[in-house]
Amino acid sequence: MIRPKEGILDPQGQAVERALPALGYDDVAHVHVGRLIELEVGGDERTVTARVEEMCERLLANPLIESYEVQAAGAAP
Amino acid sequence: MIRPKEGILDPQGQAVERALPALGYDDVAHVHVGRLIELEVGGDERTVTARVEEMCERLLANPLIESYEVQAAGAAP
Amino acid sequence: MSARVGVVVFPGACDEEDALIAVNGTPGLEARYLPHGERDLKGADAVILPGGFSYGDYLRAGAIARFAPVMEAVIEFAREGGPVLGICNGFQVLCEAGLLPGALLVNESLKFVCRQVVVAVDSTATPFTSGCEPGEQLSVPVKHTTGRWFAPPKLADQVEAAGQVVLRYAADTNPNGSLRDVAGVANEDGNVFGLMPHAEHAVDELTGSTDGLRLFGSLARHLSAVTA
Amino acid sequence: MSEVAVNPGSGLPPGLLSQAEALGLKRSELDLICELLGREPNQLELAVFSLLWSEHCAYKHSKKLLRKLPTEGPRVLMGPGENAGAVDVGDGLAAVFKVESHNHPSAVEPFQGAATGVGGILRDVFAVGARPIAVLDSLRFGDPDTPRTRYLLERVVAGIAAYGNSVGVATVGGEIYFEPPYEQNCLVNAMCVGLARKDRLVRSAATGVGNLIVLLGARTGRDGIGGASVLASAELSEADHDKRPSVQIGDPLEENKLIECCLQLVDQELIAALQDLGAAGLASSTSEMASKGGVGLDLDVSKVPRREPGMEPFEVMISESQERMLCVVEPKRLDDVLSICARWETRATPIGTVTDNGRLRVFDGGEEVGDMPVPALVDECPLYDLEPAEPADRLRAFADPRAVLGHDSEPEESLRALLSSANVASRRWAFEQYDFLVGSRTVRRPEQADASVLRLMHAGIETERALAISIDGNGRRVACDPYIGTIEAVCECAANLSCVGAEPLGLTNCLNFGNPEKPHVAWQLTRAVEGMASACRALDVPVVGGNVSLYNEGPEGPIYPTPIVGMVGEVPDARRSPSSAFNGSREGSRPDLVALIGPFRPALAGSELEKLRGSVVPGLPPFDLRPVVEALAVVREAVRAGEVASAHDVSDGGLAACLAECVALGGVGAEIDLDPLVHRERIDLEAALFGEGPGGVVVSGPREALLALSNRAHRVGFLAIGTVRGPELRIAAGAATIALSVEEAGRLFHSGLPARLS
Ligand SMILES: Nc1ncnc2c1ncn2[C@@H]1O[C@H](COP(=O)(O)OP(=O)(O)O)[C@@H](O)[C@H]1O
Ligand SMILES: [Mg+2]
Repeated sequence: MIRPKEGILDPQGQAVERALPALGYDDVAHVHVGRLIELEVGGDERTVTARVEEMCERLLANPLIESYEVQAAGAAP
Repeated sequence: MIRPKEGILDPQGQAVERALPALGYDDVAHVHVGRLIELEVGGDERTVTARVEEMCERLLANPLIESYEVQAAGAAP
Repeated sequence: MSARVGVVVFPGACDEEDALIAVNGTPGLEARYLPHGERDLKGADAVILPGGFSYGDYLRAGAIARFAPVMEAVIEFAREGGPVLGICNGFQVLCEAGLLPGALLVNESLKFVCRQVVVAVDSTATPFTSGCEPGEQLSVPVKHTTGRWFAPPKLADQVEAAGQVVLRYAADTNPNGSLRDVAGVANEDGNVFGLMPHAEHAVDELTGSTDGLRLFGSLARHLSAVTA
Repeated sequence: MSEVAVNPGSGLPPGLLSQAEALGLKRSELDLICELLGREPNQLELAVFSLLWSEHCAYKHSKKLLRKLPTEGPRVLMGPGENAGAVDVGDGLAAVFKVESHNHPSAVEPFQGAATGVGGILRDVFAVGARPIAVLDSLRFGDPDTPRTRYLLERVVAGIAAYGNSVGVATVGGEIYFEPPYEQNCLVNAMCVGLARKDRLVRSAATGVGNLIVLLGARTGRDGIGGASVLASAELSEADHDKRPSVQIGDPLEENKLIECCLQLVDQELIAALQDLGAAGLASSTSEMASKGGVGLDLDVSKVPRREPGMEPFEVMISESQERMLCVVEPKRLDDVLSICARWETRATPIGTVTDNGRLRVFDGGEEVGDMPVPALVDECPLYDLEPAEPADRLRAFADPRAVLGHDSEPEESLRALLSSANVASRRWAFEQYDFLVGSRTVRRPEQADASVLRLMHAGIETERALAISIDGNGRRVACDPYIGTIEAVCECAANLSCVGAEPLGLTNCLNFGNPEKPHVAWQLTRAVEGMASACRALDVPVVGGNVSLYNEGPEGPIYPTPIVGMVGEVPDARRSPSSAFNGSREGSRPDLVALIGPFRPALAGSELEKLRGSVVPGLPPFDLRPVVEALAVVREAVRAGEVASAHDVSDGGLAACLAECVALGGVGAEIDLDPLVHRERIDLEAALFGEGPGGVVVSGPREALLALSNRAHRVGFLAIGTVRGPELRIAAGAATIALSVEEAGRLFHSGLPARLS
C-alpha cells in the first residue's frame, strides 16, 4: 500500500473529494488516492515483509513523496 | 482497494514484474497494480461500508474492468 | 441554415477549441460551447465531447466528468437518438457513462502516444460515417495514454455482431493494444459514437491531413437531412 | 523589535549568524542586512532576505555579465526584467517567450521536477497576459548506458508529458544530449512560447496605492521550505521533517484553470499587474512587484489559504507551492475579479494592499511579523565580480567520453555508428510522448523540419503567417571553446529558423554552468556570454529574456558549460516551410538536385565522431560570422520563394549524418559527390564527411530552381553535390564510397535511442 506522504499535495484525492458531493455524498473528507501493489513472494512472513519493504524503498514506492506499508496476505494457495 | 479484474492485461503489473529481477528479486510473481483510496465517512461501520461500496460502484471503480473491496479502518480519531 | 453542434467544455478540457475550429470549418455546421455546469443543450442538434484531460483525468479518465451536470442532458439527448460524438477523452466519458460499450485502459506501452495513424471505416451506419465508403482508410492522429479499448469477450462479440465497431486501426498500426484493433465504437442505434483518433486534428492540409472532415462532413449531411 | 546596536563584524548574536549561514548568507551579507534594516532581522525577515539574496533570485554572480547582451530592437515589446520577453509579430499580436531551468529538482525527483518545470515556465508566459501555445524542452543526461540515466530520461520525459499534455499546451520540439558530465546533474530546461494581443500585455509592477493584492490558484503548503526549516520555532521531529516536502507536486488541472482564469482577467482589463509565484514564493513575487512599481505592500499571511494546519508566517511567505499567481486589483473591480475566478473554479483571496511607504510589511492578523524596505530586498544585494581565469587544460575537469569506435574506423562504419548514436539518432521515442498537436497550430511537427512551425493565430485573429521556434546548445563544443561554441549555438538556432524560412525576432537563453566562484567556470561563463553577445549582434537578434542556473556540479565535477539558446522567428507564408527530408515524389521525372549552401568549413574538432572515438580535445576552429549570417539569409529567401523542397542544416555528425537523415526521413535515396567540398576547403575525407561547424545547409529542389538559386547563392558558397534518387544513399568522396540503403538508414536512425533504453 503506497500513499502520498502527509504534507504532499494529492491532486487525485482532491479531485475525488470534490466530485463526491455532486453524487450526493457530502460528508466525505480526507480523501487520498494511493497505489495498491500485490505480489507473490516465497519465504516466511518475516523475511517476506522485510524483502517487500526493501522493494518498496528501491522501486515500488518513491520514498521522497510516498510512504508505504507492507501487509502479508498469508501463504499463496 | 481497487484492482484490475482478473484476465485483463495489467501492463503496470507486468512492468513491475519485469523490473524486479534486475534488482535481484527473481522469485516474485503475479504482480498487480491497483489503486488504494482512503476516505473518512461518518456513520457506523455497516452503513459506512455499504455507502462506500456504492461509491465504488458508481464512481471510484469501473466494475467492467475493476473489482473493489472496502475495508473499514475504525473510527476516525 | 447551419446545424448547431454543442461542444461540451469540462474543467481540464484541452481540445475543445480544436473541435470548435473543426466544426466551424465544416460547411453546414456551426459550433458553440456547452459549459459543464449547463443543464440543457441550448438547442444543439448534435453534441461533441472533445479531447483533453477532464478533471485532470484524476482517478480514471472520464470518470469524474461523467457526473458533470451537463451530462444528464447529454445522456437524455443520446437516449432520444441525438447524435453524440466523443473524441478521445470524450470517448472515455461516454464509456464511463454507459452510453458506449466497453472501457478504455492504459496503453500497453504505459506511455502517452502522439502519432499519425491510419484507420479503416468498418461501419457507415452512424451519422458520423454515413458519408464514408465502407473500408475507406483515413489518416488521423492519435494522442492519448488511456486508449486501449477493452470489453469482456462476450460483450466484445456482441459489439462485433451488432456492427458497432466503427473504426479499426490498419494492420500493425494499433498504437495502444486495443482489443481487435478497435479505434472507435458506436452504441446499438449508431447515434452515439466514440473514437480515440482525433478527427478534429485532421481538418486542414496545413496541419497534417483533411481526412477528419469525412466524419464532420457526414454529420453535416446527416443533420441537414433530418432538420430539413 | 530588537534594539541591539549593530556593529558589523562584532555584535551579532552567534545564533543569528549560524542561522544566516545555514541559509546560505555570508557574514558580510548579514552585516549589510542589519545595516539596511537598522537592526537585526527577525526570523521571517531573515528567511525572506536569505532567499531574495540567493543566487537564484538576485543573480549575484551573473547580473553584471548579462549587461553585455544586446537587448534592444525595433520589434522588442518587453525585454529582460519582465516575466518573459515579448516581440511584435504584426497584426496587433505579440509573441512572448522564455526558457527556464529546473535542473536540481529534476535530479532529485525527475518526474515531478520536470513536470513542475513546465508548470513554472508556463506561468511566466501567462503572467504577461499571453496564452501559452508551445513548449520545447532541452535535456541533458549522462551516458545512456547507465541505469541512472535511463531512469532520469524516462521519468523526465514522462513528467514533461504528464504536465504539458494534461494542461493542454503543445510540446512541439526540443533537444536531448547525452554526455558523461551530466550523469549526476542532469539538465532540464523548458521554453514556453505564448501569444497575446499587443495591447493586452501585462507587466508585473504593482501600482496604485490602496489597490488590493489578490492571490490566485492553489492553496499554500509547506512545499520547498526544506532549506529554511532551521528557522522553525518548534523543535523538529523526524515526522515533522517529513511535513516539509522538498519535492513539489504539479497539478496540471489547477494550472489549466488558472491559465483560463488569468487570461480572462487580462482580456477584460480587470487587473493592474500580474505575477507568478516561483522560487521563494510570496516573498519574491511581492517584493519584485513592489520594487518594479516603486511602492510598498502590506500583506496579511493569515489570509493565505493553507493546505496544512499550523504553518508559521515565514513558511507561508517562502513556500513554493505550485500553481499560484498574484495580481493587483483596484478595489472597485474586486467583485468582478472574484466572479471570474469563481467561474473557473480558481481560488482568489485578497491578502494585502499597495502602500506608498516602499516597505514590505508582513502581518499575521493584527500582529506585525516583518517590515523590510523593498529596495533593500531587491536592489541592495551585493553583486560579485567573477574572477575568470582560463584553465591550462579546458577539458581537464571532464571525464573523457567512452570510446565506442576505433580511430581507424572506415567511413561506412563511422556513419552507421553516428546515425544510431545516442546524440544523433531520432528523438521519436521522446516526442511521441508529447502532444504536439493541441491548439491546431502545428504546421511542422517534430522531425518534420529543422524548426517547429506554428500557425500564427490567436483570439480570433487569423493570419497566413507562422512562428518558427528552435532551441539549441551543445555543451561539449562549448567546453572545447566557450566563446566559439556559444556563437555556434546561436548560429545553429538561427540556421534552424532559416531552414523553414523564418527570420529571427528574438532570443531567450538559459545559462547552465557550474560553480561561478571557481575561476575556470567564471571564465567559461564570461566567454559564453561574450560569444552570445557577438552572435546576437551579428545576426541582429535581441536577447529578450532568459535564466541563469549555476552551481550545476556533481561529485565528479561540473557539467559541461551549457548555454541553451531559444529563438522565435517569423514565417511570412505558413504553407512555404519545407521539411528536412528529401522528397522522392518527383523521382522518375526529373529528380531533385542536392546542394550545400554556405561557407561550411567542416572540422573534426569537438565533433560527434571524435566523441565516439573517445578523444575530445580542446579548441574549435574560429570562423567569420558575417558570411554565415549572409548564407542563412540566402537560405531563408530561397525557402520563402518556394525554390527548395527540403532544407536541413549540418550539425551533429557532420554532412554524412545530415544527408543520412534527409534520406531516412524522406524514404528516398541520394547520390552524392563530396569532391567539390574537399577541393574548396582543402580538407581530408573524414573532415568532409563527419566534420562539424557552422554555416552549412543542405537543400534539395527542382533542377531549374536550384540553378537559379546558385546564381544568388554563389557569393555565400554554393556547391551542387548530388541528386535525390534510388534506393540508397551513396556518398563518394575521393577514393571512398559509402553506401547505405534507405531502409537501413531508417532503421539505424529510428532504433538508436529505443535500443539503448530497453
Ligand atoms: N541569461 C539571461 N539572459 C537574458 N535575460 C536574463 C537571463 N537570465 C535572466 N534574465 C532575466 O532576468 C529576469 C529574472 O529572471 P528569473 O529570475 O528567471 O525570472 P522569474 O523569477 O520570472 O522566473 C527575467 O526578466 C529574465 O528574463
Ligand atoms: Mg516569473
